[in-house]
Amino acid sequence: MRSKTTPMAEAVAAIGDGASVMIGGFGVPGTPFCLIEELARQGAKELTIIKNDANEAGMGVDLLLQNRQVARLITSHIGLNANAIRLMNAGEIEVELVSQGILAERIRAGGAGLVGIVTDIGLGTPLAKGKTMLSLAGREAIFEPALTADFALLHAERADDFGNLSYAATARNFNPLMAMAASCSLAETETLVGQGQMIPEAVHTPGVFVDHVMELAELPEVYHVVRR
Amino acid sequence: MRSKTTPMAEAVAAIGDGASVMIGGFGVPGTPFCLIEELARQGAKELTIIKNDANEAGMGVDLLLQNRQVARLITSHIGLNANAIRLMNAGEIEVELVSQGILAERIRAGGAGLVGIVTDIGLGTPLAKGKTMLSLAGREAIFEPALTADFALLHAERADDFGNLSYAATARNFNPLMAMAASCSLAETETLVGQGQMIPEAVHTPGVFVDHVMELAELPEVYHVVRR
Amino acid sequence: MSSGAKERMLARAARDIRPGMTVNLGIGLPTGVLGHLDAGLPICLHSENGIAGVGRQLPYAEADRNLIDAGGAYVSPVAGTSYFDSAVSFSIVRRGRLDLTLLGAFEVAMNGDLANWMIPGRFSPGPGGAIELAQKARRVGVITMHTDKSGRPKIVERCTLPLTAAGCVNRIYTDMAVCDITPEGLRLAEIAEGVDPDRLQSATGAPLLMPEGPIPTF
Amino acid sequence: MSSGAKERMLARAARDIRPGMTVNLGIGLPTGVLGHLDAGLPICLHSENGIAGVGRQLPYAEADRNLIDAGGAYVSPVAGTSYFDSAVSFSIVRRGRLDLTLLGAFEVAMNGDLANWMIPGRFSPGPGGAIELAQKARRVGVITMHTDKSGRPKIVERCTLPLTAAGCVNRIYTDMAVCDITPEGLRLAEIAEGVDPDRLQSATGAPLLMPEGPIPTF
Repeated sequence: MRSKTTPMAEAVAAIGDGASVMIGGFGVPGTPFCLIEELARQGAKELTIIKNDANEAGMGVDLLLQNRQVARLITSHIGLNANAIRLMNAGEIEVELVSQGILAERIRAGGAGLVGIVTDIGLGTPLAKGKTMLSLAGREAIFEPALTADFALLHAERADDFGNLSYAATARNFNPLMAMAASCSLAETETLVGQGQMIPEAVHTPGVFVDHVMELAELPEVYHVVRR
Repeated sequence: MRSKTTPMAEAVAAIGDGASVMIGGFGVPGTPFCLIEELARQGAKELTIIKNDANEAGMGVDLLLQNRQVARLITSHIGLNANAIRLMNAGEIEVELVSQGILAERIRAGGAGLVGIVTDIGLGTPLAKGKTMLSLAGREAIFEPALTADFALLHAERADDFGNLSYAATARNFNPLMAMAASCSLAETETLVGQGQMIPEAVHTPGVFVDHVMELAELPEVYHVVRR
Repeated sequence: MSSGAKERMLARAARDIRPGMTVNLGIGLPTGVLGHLDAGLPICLHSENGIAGVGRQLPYAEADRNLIDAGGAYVSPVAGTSYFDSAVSFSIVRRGRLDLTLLGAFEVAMNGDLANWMIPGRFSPGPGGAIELAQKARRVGVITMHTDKSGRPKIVERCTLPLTAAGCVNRIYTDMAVCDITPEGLRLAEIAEGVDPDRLQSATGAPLLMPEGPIPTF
Repeated sequence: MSSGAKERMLARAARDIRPGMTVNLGIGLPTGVLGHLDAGLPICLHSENGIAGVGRQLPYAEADRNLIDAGGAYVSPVAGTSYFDSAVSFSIVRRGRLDLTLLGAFEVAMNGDLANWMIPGRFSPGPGGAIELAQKARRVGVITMHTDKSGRPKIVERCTLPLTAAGCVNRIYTDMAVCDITPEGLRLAEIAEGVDPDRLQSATGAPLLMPEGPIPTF
């Protein structure tokens, strides 16, 4: 099958001003720090970022926030990044807060080619405000639209050059969902192997969903266990 | 963690008349033939069966059909089982035909604790008839309700006694979705191992979703490749 | 239909499968395209029961009992194959990650409507994955004999059978011709060698737009 | 609140975690329950970032960089641990496969309403998984100091803050008491040793129904 290895700078160059970008990770594990740094270096502006959390100040998606590259952030929790909270409160970025599992489901629904999902999560809370309410068999429910994006940035532990990916431990989190939901998925990987070198049953993201794969020459310190 | 090994006869005895039962498998791979045979032996009646296909005449779910244990079948394709077609045409069983991927999504939505999904699949076809239509942002879409069941019958290649499951090749199909969607999931497994003997990243169905697990002493011929 | 004409039709459809594509071949005639693909062609064959990277069919003696395609044939993996559940499998379809699907047809209309899963009162085994493949693949090709066993056209002005999906078909491969569904109508792209354009039109239930210049043959 | 009273509260909550349960411990006070669980107790700890089978917390020197819990602490696996994506993780929550979740609270009302994620104008970092845990676990326990730092009751007649979920709480564990939400109202189940029932009532923002007979202590 086709090889999809692409130099990181070339793959990221396709991300233009105004693009929507999903970024994997829950805390440090699964966050594609190198891809984010390259996106910060290249400087695309007015981005919509879809990410579980805003990392901590000084790392990951915070680089894009500090760079003023982000117009809109769709996320479930930004409590560990005071910079993100400040930008939200100052109105410098628009933030949409989504219940974590519903964020996962909306992204997955985008990846599954659905229009959306219907849920009772958030009924009677501020999160239901402004949403499309449905009455189904006499019961109230919330329509949550599917989320897709132009690009996804992913971090894999292992990949082959067709783009089959696997993730370590809790580094999986949103990565497989975002791989499906984006029109163009970019995966950095700690180890790149040839086709046939991954167990077909152990692939977490089928390469069909991945457009570009790139091996990291080394893992910068941000990926490691450090007392911050 | 808790051990969930249960003798098959005891686990199946909980399935009473009128129960809804999801059954894994797509063709032969992943079909829990032994669990089905035990359900046929014990004889619960008026069952609602949810299964991708009706197997072939003389095997799998056809045993339940021949036994007149099935009142209703929710499925995507029964073309390989003339007996099922005959019962449907004679009005002896009620059959709901669902597009295969939408069947998978409805079961998955049940397993994900959602009310349902919204899709454009089937617009303008006979499958849209009688369904709840939504108009969202001016576009027509179909509400498809989540499917749950009282029980799921699953076939795993490997399991530990907590109920973590993995499946071989195309035997995965509907099994992981049904494990999530049922209130009580029963898994037969070709190999049973102790906790700690499965790679945590390679588990396809977390044991949290599984209530009873049972090792098959031997695989009857129906599981094997035979020229029929 | 002679076996030669059928194989020529399948070979012609195979030529539209390009390197890098992800492709789903429907059950029946489309599966026959496999025999006309270069084994080294870097494509990814998807089967909706949960495989990306379907390899060649295997005889029973060599089969892996857990590895079939959606049509029930025993198949082999290739280097780079992955397996997944049915929800992920149809996510590939509905998210538009299939570059091409080739499907059979009972009827296909000049506007791209396809009917291939149900004949009311006679045949309704369920849709399987046909609706999702037809509705969501980026490109849908139909492979069919040009006429049915009674000689009636399978390409029609309007489908009479319940639709699989409306306006989904891009190209039709038959034993007599390759036709494209275009905004202007049904356009002849290529004609099988030895087939006369007038005979082709009379075997077709909808008006055929002719290409500019000479008609390419296949 | 003395450290002794806090540990007694956590130990009391730990005693309601029974063999075989699947449990999610919320970030903050509830995580402290871990220290009061017998290591051999056959339970399954779930963390919403994608683990069933969370083991003990690890110091940085021993940590696996890819293995944290939802609170960001480095943790270890146990025999039988599995990892999964965020959609599966919350499927466990919403499908009702959590037998129990223990959560913190800003306010908890006598009808079981819980407010624990937002203080308008002062604190709105996003809900994380709190809403889904509160709304869908089969049983929801709240662990909280009985009063806030200014001595105001945290158990109230009606929440003033935006809700996490309505009517979701079954039991409240505080440094002073264990209270149950019942159809009749807020019922005292147990009182901390040395706490006077009148003082407890005056520290509680809602009327307390007394148990029949003597009040059990913990």
